[in-house]
Amino acid sequence: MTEAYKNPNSMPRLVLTLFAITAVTSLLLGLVNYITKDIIRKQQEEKEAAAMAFVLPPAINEETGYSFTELEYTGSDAIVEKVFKAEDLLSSQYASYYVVLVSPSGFGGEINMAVGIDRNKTVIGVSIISMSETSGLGSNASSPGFLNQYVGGSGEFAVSKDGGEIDALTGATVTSRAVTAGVNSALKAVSILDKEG
Amino acid sequence: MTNVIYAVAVLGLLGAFFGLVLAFAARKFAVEVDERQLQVEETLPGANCGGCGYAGCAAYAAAIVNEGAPINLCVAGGSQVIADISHIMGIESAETERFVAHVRCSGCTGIAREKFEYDGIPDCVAAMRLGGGQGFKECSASCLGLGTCVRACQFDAIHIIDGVAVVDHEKCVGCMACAEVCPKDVIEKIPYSANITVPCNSLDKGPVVRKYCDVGCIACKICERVCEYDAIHVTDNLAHIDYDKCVSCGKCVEKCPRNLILDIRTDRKAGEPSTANS
Amino acid sequence: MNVKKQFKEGLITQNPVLVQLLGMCSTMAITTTLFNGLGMGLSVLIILTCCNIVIALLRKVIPSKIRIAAYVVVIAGFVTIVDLIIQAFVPALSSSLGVFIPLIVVNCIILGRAEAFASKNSVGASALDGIFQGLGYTVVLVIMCVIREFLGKGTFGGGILNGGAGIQIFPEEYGALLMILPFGGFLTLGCLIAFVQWALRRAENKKKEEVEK
Amino acid sequence: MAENRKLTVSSSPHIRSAQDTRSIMLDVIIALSPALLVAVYVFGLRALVLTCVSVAASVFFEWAYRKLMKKPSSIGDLSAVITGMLIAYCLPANTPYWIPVIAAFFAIVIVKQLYGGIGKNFLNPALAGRAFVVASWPALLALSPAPLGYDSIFNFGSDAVTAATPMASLHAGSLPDVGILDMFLGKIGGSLGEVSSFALLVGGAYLVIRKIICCRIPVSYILTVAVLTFIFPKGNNNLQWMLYNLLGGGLMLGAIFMATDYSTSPVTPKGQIIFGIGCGLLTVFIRYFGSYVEGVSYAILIMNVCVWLIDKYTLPRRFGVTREDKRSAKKSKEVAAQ
Amino acid sequence: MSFTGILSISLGAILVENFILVQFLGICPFMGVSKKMDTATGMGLAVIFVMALASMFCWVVNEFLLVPLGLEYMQTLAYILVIASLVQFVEMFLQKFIPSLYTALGIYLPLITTNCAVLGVALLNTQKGYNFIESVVYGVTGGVGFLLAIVLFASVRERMEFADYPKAFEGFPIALISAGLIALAFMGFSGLKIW
Amino acid sequence: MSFKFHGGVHPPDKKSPADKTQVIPLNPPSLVVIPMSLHIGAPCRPAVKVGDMVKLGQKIGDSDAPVSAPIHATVSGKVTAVEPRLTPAGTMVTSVVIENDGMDTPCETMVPHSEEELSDPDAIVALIREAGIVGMGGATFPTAFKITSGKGKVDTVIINGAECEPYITSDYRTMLEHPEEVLGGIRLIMKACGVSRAIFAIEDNKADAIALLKSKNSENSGIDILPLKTLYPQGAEKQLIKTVTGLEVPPGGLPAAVGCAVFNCFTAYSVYRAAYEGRPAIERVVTVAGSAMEQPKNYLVRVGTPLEYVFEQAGGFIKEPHKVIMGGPMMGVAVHDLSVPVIKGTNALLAFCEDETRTVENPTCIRCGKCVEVCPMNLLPLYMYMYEQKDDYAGMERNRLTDCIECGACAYNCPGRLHLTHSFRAGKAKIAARAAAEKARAEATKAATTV
Ligand SMILES: Cc1cc2nc3c(=O)[nH]c(=O)nc-3n(C[C@H](O)[C@H](O)[C@H](O)COP(=O)(O)O)c2cc1C
Ligand SMILES: Cc1cc2nc3c(=O)[nH]c(=O)nc-3n(C[C@H](O)[C@H](O)[C@H](O)COP(=O)(O)O)c2cc1C
Ligand SMILES: Cc1cc2nc3c(=O)[nH]c(=O)nc-3n(C[C@H](O)[C@H](O)[C@H](O)COP(=O)(O)O)c2cc1C
Ligand SMILES: Cc1cc2nc3c(=O)[nH]c(=O)nc-3n(C[C@H](O)[C@H](O)[C@H](O)CO)c2cc1C
Ligand code: SF4
Ligand code: SF4
Ligand code: SF4
Ligand code: SF4
Ligand code: FES
Repeated sequence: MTEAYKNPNSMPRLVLTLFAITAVTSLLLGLVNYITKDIIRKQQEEKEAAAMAFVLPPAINEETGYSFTELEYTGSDAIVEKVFKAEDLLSSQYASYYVVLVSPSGFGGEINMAVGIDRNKTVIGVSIISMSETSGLGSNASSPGFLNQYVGGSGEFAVSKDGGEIDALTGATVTSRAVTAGVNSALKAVSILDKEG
Repeated sequence: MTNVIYAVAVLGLLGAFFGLVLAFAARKFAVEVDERQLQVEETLPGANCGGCGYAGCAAYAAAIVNEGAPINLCVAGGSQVIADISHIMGIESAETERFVAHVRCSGCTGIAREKFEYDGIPDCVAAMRLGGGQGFKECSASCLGLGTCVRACQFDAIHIIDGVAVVDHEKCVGCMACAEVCPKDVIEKIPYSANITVPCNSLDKGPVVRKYCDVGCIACKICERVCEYDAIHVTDNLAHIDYDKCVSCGKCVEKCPRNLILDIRTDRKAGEPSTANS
Repeated sequence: MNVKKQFKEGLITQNPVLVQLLGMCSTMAITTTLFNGLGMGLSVLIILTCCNIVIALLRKVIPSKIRIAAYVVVIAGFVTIVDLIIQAFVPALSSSLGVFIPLIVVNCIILGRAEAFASKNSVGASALDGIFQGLGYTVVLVIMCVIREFLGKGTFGGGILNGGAGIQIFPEEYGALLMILPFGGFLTLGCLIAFVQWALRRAENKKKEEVEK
Repeated sequence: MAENRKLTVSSSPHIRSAQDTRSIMLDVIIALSPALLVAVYVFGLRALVLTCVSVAASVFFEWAYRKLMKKPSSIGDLSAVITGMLIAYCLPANTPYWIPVIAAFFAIVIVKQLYGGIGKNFLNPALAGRAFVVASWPALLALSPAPLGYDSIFNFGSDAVTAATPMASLHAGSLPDVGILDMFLGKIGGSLGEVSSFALLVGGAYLVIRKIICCRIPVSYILTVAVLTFIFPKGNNNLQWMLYNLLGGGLMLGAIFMATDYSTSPVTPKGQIIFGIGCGLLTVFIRYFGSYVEGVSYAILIMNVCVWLIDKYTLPRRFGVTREDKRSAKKSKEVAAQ
Repeated sequence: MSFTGILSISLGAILVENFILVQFLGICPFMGVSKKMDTATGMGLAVIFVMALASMFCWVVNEFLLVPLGLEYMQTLAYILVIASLVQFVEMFLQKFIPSLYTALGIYLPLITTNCAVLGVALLNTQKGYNFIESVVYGVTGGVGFLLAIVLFASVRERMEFADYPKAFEGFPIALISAGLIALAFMGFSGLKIW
Repeated sequence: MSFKFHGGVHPPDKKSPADKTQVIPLNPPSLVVIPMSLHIGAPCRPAVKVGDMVKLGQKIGDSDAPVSAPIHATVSGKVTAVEPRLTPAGTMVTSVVIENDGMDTPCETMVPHSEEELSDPDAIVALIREAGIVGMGGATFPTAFKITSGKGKVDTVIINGAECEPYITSDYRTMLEHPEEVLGGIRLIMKACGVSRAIFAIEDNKADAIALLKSKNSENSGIDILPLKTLYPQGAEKQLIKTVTGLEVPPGGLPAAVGCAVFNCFTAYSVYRAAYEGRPAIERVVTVAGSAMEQPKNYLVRVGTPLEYVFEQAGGFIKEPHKVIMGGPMMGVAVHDLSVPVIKGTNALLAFCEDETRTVENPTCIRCGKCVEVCPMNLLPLYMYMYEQKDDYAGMERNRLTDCIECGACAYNCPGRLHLTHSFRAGKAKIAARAAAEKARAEATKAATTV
C-alpha cells in the first residue's frame, strides 16, 4: 500500500487524494453551512414577511405584527405562487386577511408582487417585490399612483385600453397588463379558497 | 450535525468515485504523448484562455511540439514562458551570430529618376505588372518604395523613408520575410554587427547608372583601392563588402565619389533616412 | 520574493482582466453598481488568496492526473463558503450578484492562477499573488462599475452610498440605460483595454526614446 | 519624344464610369427627401429641424474623428449625411434634440469610423444609433406625436398630442382605426420618416431607376412580410391585415433605404435574396412574438451580423461550370474514392 | 413535456437569453476561440455536447443525492466536481477510442471545464426547477445558442481582418466592441414570447 | 437568336466621328523597328543581319516552335541594327531596325495563291502560318496553330466583329470598306478548320456594317451574320461564345472544348489578303483617338512604325497627353515611351488628357456590389481584391481570382475607384510566383531525398 501510494499516478493514490480533498472540503462546508443556515433562513423569512406586511393595514400590535400561515393553493393558475392567511392575533378585534404572492410575466421577465385582499375580496394593497422591467417605463409600475388604482376594487380589473378602468402607465401597457393580470389571479385564488372553506 | 456527516460522506465518496474513474481512465485510455508536449503544457499558464488562437493550452502545446507553431503566442504567459518553452524545445538561439535585413538601395525620391508616373495600387508586385515589369524607376534594380516588404514584416522593422525601404536594425529579427515578398530582390542579409554597407543593387555600367541615379555605384573601384583590408570588391559593376574582413575603418565611406557607401553608425540612425546622400 | 514586482504585475502589466483577459464573464455581467463591483472583487480576492495558499501547500501532494479535479474542488469549497457567508450577512449583495457568486468557481482567473502560479511557487509568494491579482481584478471591476453606473444611471456609489441609492449626479432619466445592459459591458471593457494598450505602448515608446538618448 | 514628358502608366481600364461614391450618396439623399417633405407636412417644421440637427451632428462627428485620427477627411462622400437623415427618420418627431446627437455619435464614431469608415462597418450605423438611444432612453422615445392638422406646420413644440401609432395597435393584435389611404400617404403617427409609404416608394423607384440599388433586397423583404402576414393574420381579414402590416411602421423605410445599405448587406445576388427573406422573417417574428412593437430595425441589425456568412456561402456559380458538371464531378470523385 | 414548452425553453435559451450575448456566461472561450470560423464551430459543437452531459449528470446528482440529504448548499461543489471529472473522462475516452472525433472536438474539452456556461447551465437548471427532460433541452439549446453566437462572432471577426481600426483597439478591444454590437442587435429578441 | 452572359457594362462608345472616316494608308516612316516577338508564343530568330537589304514582305524572322509565327519586313530598305529595343509591353526584345528606302520593293514571295491551292485546307493553314498571321483582336495568338489544334473538335467558327471597346473603329471600318474580303477570309478559315458553319457576330451599334455584310453574304455561304446587343466585354472569347451558342467554356479550357474557334474579323481580312494578294501580316488598321488628339482617324499602319510617328501624322497632340494607350481604353496597355513600335495586335492608339481617368486619392470600397453586378465571369471582385491585398492565397483561390479575364468591367463600374483589375493582375503574378517557388522547393527536397 505505501509502496503504491508513493507512485503519484497509482490508482489508490489518485482515489485517496481526491477523496481526502473532497472530504475535507465538504467537512468545512458542512460546518460553515451549519453556522449560516439559520441566519439565511431567518433573513429570507423576514424579507418575505416585510413585503407581505406592506400590503396590509398596519398591524395593531406593532411588536409582533401579523402571523402568516401558508394555505395550500389548489387552483391551476401558474401565476399564483403562494397564498397566506395573515392574522393579527393579539389584537382585541381579530383581523384576518389574505396575502397572495403572484408572479405574472411582464416586459422583461417575471414581476414578483404581493397582493393583499380582505375577507370581502377587496384589494387592500398591492406591492411589487422585484421586477426587471425597463427603468423609466415599466419600472414606474411600482409607483403608488399606479398601484393605488387597484386598492378598494374587486372582481376583475382591466386596462383602459382593453375597456377597463385601470389607466395604463404611459408607454408601458405590457407591464400594466401584467400587473393587472397578477391582481386578478390573486383575487381568483382567494375566491377559490374561500369557496373551499 | 448529521447533515455535516452526510456532506462529508456523500461528497467524499463522490470524490473518491471520480478519482477512481479518472484513475481507471488514465490507465486504460493512456495515449502516448510526446514528453515535451507535457512539459510545454506545464509551462503554459493553463488559463486556457485561447488567446494564442488555439483551443486552450494543451492544444497550443501540441501545436508547438507537433506542428512547429511559433512559441511566442501566449498572451497570458509573457516573456518568461517563451523563454521556458524555447528551453524545452531546444531552440535556444544558441549564441549564433545575429543577422538583419538590409535594403541595397539608396534611390530615394529625387535621387533615382523615374520612367513614368505610376498610378495604381501601392504595392511593389502590382507596380511590377505595368510598364515592362521593372517598375517605374529607370534603374531596373532599385527599390520601388511601395512597401510590400513593410506589410510582410511582423516586427515593424522596415519602413519606407523617402521612397525606399529602410530596415530598423534594432527591431529586425532577421526572418527575411521581407526579402521573400520583395519582387526586386533588393533585400539582403547582413550581420547585425556590420557597420559599412553599399546600398546599391545596380549591375549596370557606370555611365548608365549616372544617367538615372545620383548615388548609384558606378564601379569606379576607388573603394577597392583604398581598402587596406581587402574587404571590398567590385564585381559585376557593383561593390560588395566581405564582412569577414571589414573592420569598419570607414576609408571607403570617405572616399566614395558617389557618397554611396554608408557607415550605419554615423550616417543613418536606425529608422532615419540617409543624410549622407542628400 | 519580489513584492513590488508582483504588485505591479497584478495591477498593471499582468492584470488578470486587462492583460490576461481572464474572468470576463463576471467582469461584464455584474459591474453595474459600485456595490456589486466591490463585493465581487473582494470575494474573488479572498477566494483567490485562499485557493492559492491551499494549492501551494498541496502542490507536491496532488498527482497531475487529477490535478484539475482537485483544484476545482478546493476552489468550489472556498467559493461556497464565501457564498454562504454573503447570503447570511450581506443578503443584498447575494441577490444582486445572483448566480455569479457560485460561478466564481469557473472564473478563469482562479484556476488560471492556481495552475500558473500557485502550483509552482511557495506558499508566501502564492498568497501575495492571490492578493495582488485579486486587487488587480477588483480595481478593474470598480473602474468598470463607476463608468457604467455613472453613464447608465447618473449615480456614483450605487448600493453603498446614500443609503444604497448612490449619489445622483445627473437625473436618472437621462442615464443611458444601455450602458448597464450587456452592450455597455462589452463596450466599456473594450474601451478600457484599448486605453491600457494605448498607455502601455506609449510608456514603452517613451522608455525606448529615453534609452536611445 | 518631347523632353521631360513623363507619361502616366496605370493598369487598364483607363476609363471609369461617372458614378462615384459621392454621386451615389447624393442620389440617395435626393431619394430620401420626399419622405422629409411629408414629415414636415405631417409633423410640422420640427421634423425638419430634428433632421438638420441629426445630419449636422453626423457630419461633425465624422469630420472630428478623421481629424483626430489624422486620417484624410471623408465627409465629402456624403455618406454621413445619409446616416444623419436616417437617424432622424427613425425617431419620433417629438424627440428631444440631444437624442439624435448622441445617436449620431454612436453611429458614426463607434459603429462606423472605429472600423475604418465607409464600407468597413458591419452594422447599419443609423439603425445601431437608433437602437442605442431607444434602449437607453425608452421612456423618451416610446411615444410618437399624432399627425397635425394642415395649419400647424409651424409647430416646434415637443409636447404635441401623442397617439398610438398604427404599429402599436397591430402589435396589440387589432387593426388601427385609420384608413389604408391615410397610411399610404402618411397621415399617421410614427417615426418621422416612416409615415408615408408613398414618399418612400417614390424615393425607392428613383434609386432603382438610377441603378443605385437593385430590387432584390427590398422586394424579397417586402414580399416575405406580405406573404407571412397574409397567411397568418390576427383577425380574419387577411388582406387588410397584410396591408396594414406593410404600410404601418418602418417596413418601407427599412426595406428600401436601410436593408439596402451597401456596407451591411450581401453583395452576391443569391445572398441578397436570402438577406431580404431573413429580414422579412425576423420582422414578422419580432412583430408577432417580440416585445418590440416594431421588428424592422432589429431584424435588419440581426441580419447585418450574418452578412459575411451569407456572402461566404453564396458564391455565384463558376463560369463554365454548370450544376450538372458539379454533380458529375462529385460522382466521379466518389467512384474514384471507391 | 409539451411541444410548446420545449419550444419556449429552446427559443429562450437560443435567442432571448442567449448565454453569451445576454447572460454573459462563457465569455472567455467565446473571445478566445473565435478567430477562425472552423475552430469556432468546433468549440460550439463541443459546448453543446458538454452542456447536455452536464445538465443530465448534475440533474441526477442533485435530484438523487443532494436534495434527499438536504445538501443543496453543496451544489456548486458537487456540480463542478462532476463536470470537471466528466469532461476529463470524455476527453481521455475520445482520445483513445475515437481519435477522429477527438481531434475535431476533444481539443476544446479542457477549455470547457472552466467555462461559465457549463456550470451556469447546471445551476440555472436547478434554479429554474427544470425536470430531467427540460434540463437536457435547456442544456442542448443553451449550447446551440452558444454555437450561434460564436459562429456569427467568428464571421464578424473574419470580416474585421479587413477593417481599419486604431492600433490601440487591436485584438480584444475591437473584438469586445463587436461582440457588444452583436449583443445590441440581439436585443431585438428580448421579451420574445410564443403564446 | 442570342444568349446573354452575366454582367457587362456599357461605357459611352465614343466611336464617332472616327467611324465616319475612311481608313487612310499611312506613309511608312523612315525607320521601322520590328520586334522579333509579335505574338504569343516562342519569339523568332532574326533571319537578317545588319547591313542586309530587305524587301517588303520578306521574311526576316522565324522559329521552329509550333506556337509561333514568322515576321516579315514591313518596308524595303537596309537593316541598320539588330538589337534589343523597347516594346510596347515595356520589355526589351531583340528587334530588327530597317531604314526605309521609300521604294516598298515587294518581295518575290508576295504572290497570290492559286485557287487550287486554296481548296486544300492544309495549304490554307500553311499559308496562314507563312504569312505570319496572328490574332488581330489583340491576343496575337498564332492563327495557324489555333486552327490546327482545334481540328476535329471545332464545329463552329465564330468571327468576332464585336469591337465592344469604346473609341475603336478599326474592325468596323474594315467591315465597311472591305466586306467581300472579310467574308472571303471567313470562308477560307472555315475551309481550313473543316467546318461548314460560321457565325459572324457584330454588335448592333454597327448597324450599317451588319446591313452591308448581309447584302454581300450569299445565302449558302454557311456564314450567319448575327447582330448582338451592344455590351462590353461581348468581344471576349468566352463571353462571345456564350452569347452566340449559349455554351460556357469550362475554367482553364479552350474554346475547342465547346466546339468553337473564335477569330477576329481583321484576322479574317488578313487571311484573305495573304491568300489572294500574297500580302503577309505587315500592316493593320489602327484607330488614333483620344482627348489629346484633334480628330480621331483610322490609319492603315505598317507594323514597326513608332507611335510618335503615327501621332505626328495624325496631327500631333493638341494638349500634352497624360496617358497614351495602345489598344482600347478598357483592355489597352499604357505606354510610357512613344518610340515603341506598332505591333500586329495594335488596333488603337489613344492619347488621353488628365481628366479622363478619374482616379482618386483614397480608393475605398463601399461594398456597393456594382463590380459583382457586371463581372462577366460571375466573380466577386471586391472579395478578390480584399484577399489579394492581404496576400491571402486561400481567399484568392476560394474567390477564383485566376478565372478573371481582366476585362476591367468591375474597375470601370467601381464608384470607390478601386484598382480592381490591377490588383487581380498582381494577384495572378503572386499566385504564379508562389506556385513556382513551391515547385522549386518540392524539387529541391526531392533531389535531396534521392541523393
Ligand atoms: C427598450 C424598450 C423597453 C421597453 N420597456 C417596456 C417595459 O418595461 N414595459 C412595457 O410595458 N413596455 C415597454 N416597452 C414598450 C413596449 O414594447 C410597447 O411599446 C408598449 O407596451 C406598447 O404599449 P403602449 O400602448 O403603452 O405604448 C419598451 C420598449 C422599448 C423599445
Ligand atoms: C475583355 C476582352 C474584350 C475583347 N474584345 C474583343 C473585341 O471587341 N473584338 C475582338 O475581335 N476581340 C476581342 N477580344 C479578343 C478575343 O477574346 C479573342 O482573342 C479574339 O476574338 C480571337 O480572335 P483572334 O485570335 O483572331 O484575335 C477581347 C478579349 C477580351 C479579354
Ligand atoms: C498557351 C496558350 C495555348 C493556346 N492554345 C490554343 C489552342 O490550342 N487552340 C486554340 O484555339 N486557341 C488556343 N489558345 C488561344 C486562346 O484560346 C485564346 O484565343 C487566346 O488566349 C486569346 O483569347 P482572348 O483574347 O479572348 O483572351 C492558346 C492560348 C495560349 C495562351
Ligand atoms: C442605398 C444606400 C443605403 C444606405 N443606407 C444607410 C443606412 O441605412 N444607414 C446608414 O447609416 N447609412 C446608410 N447609407 C450610407 C452609407 O453607405 C453608410 O453610412 C455606410 O454604412 C457607411 O459604411 C446608405 C447608402 C446607400 C447608398
Ligand atoms: S524593398 Fe522590395 S518590397 Fe520593399 S519597397 Fe523596395 S521594392 Fe518594394
Ligand atoms: S521581415 Fe524580418 S528580416 Fe525583414 S525587416 Fe522585418 S524582421 Fe527584419
Ligand atoms: S476584370 Fe476580372 S473580376 Fe473584373 S469584371 Fe472582368 S473578369 Fe470580372
Ligand atoms: S464596385 Fe468597387 S466599391 Fe463597389 S463593391 Fe465593388 S470594389 Fe467595392
Ligand atoms: S469567466 Fe466566464 S468563461 Fe471565463
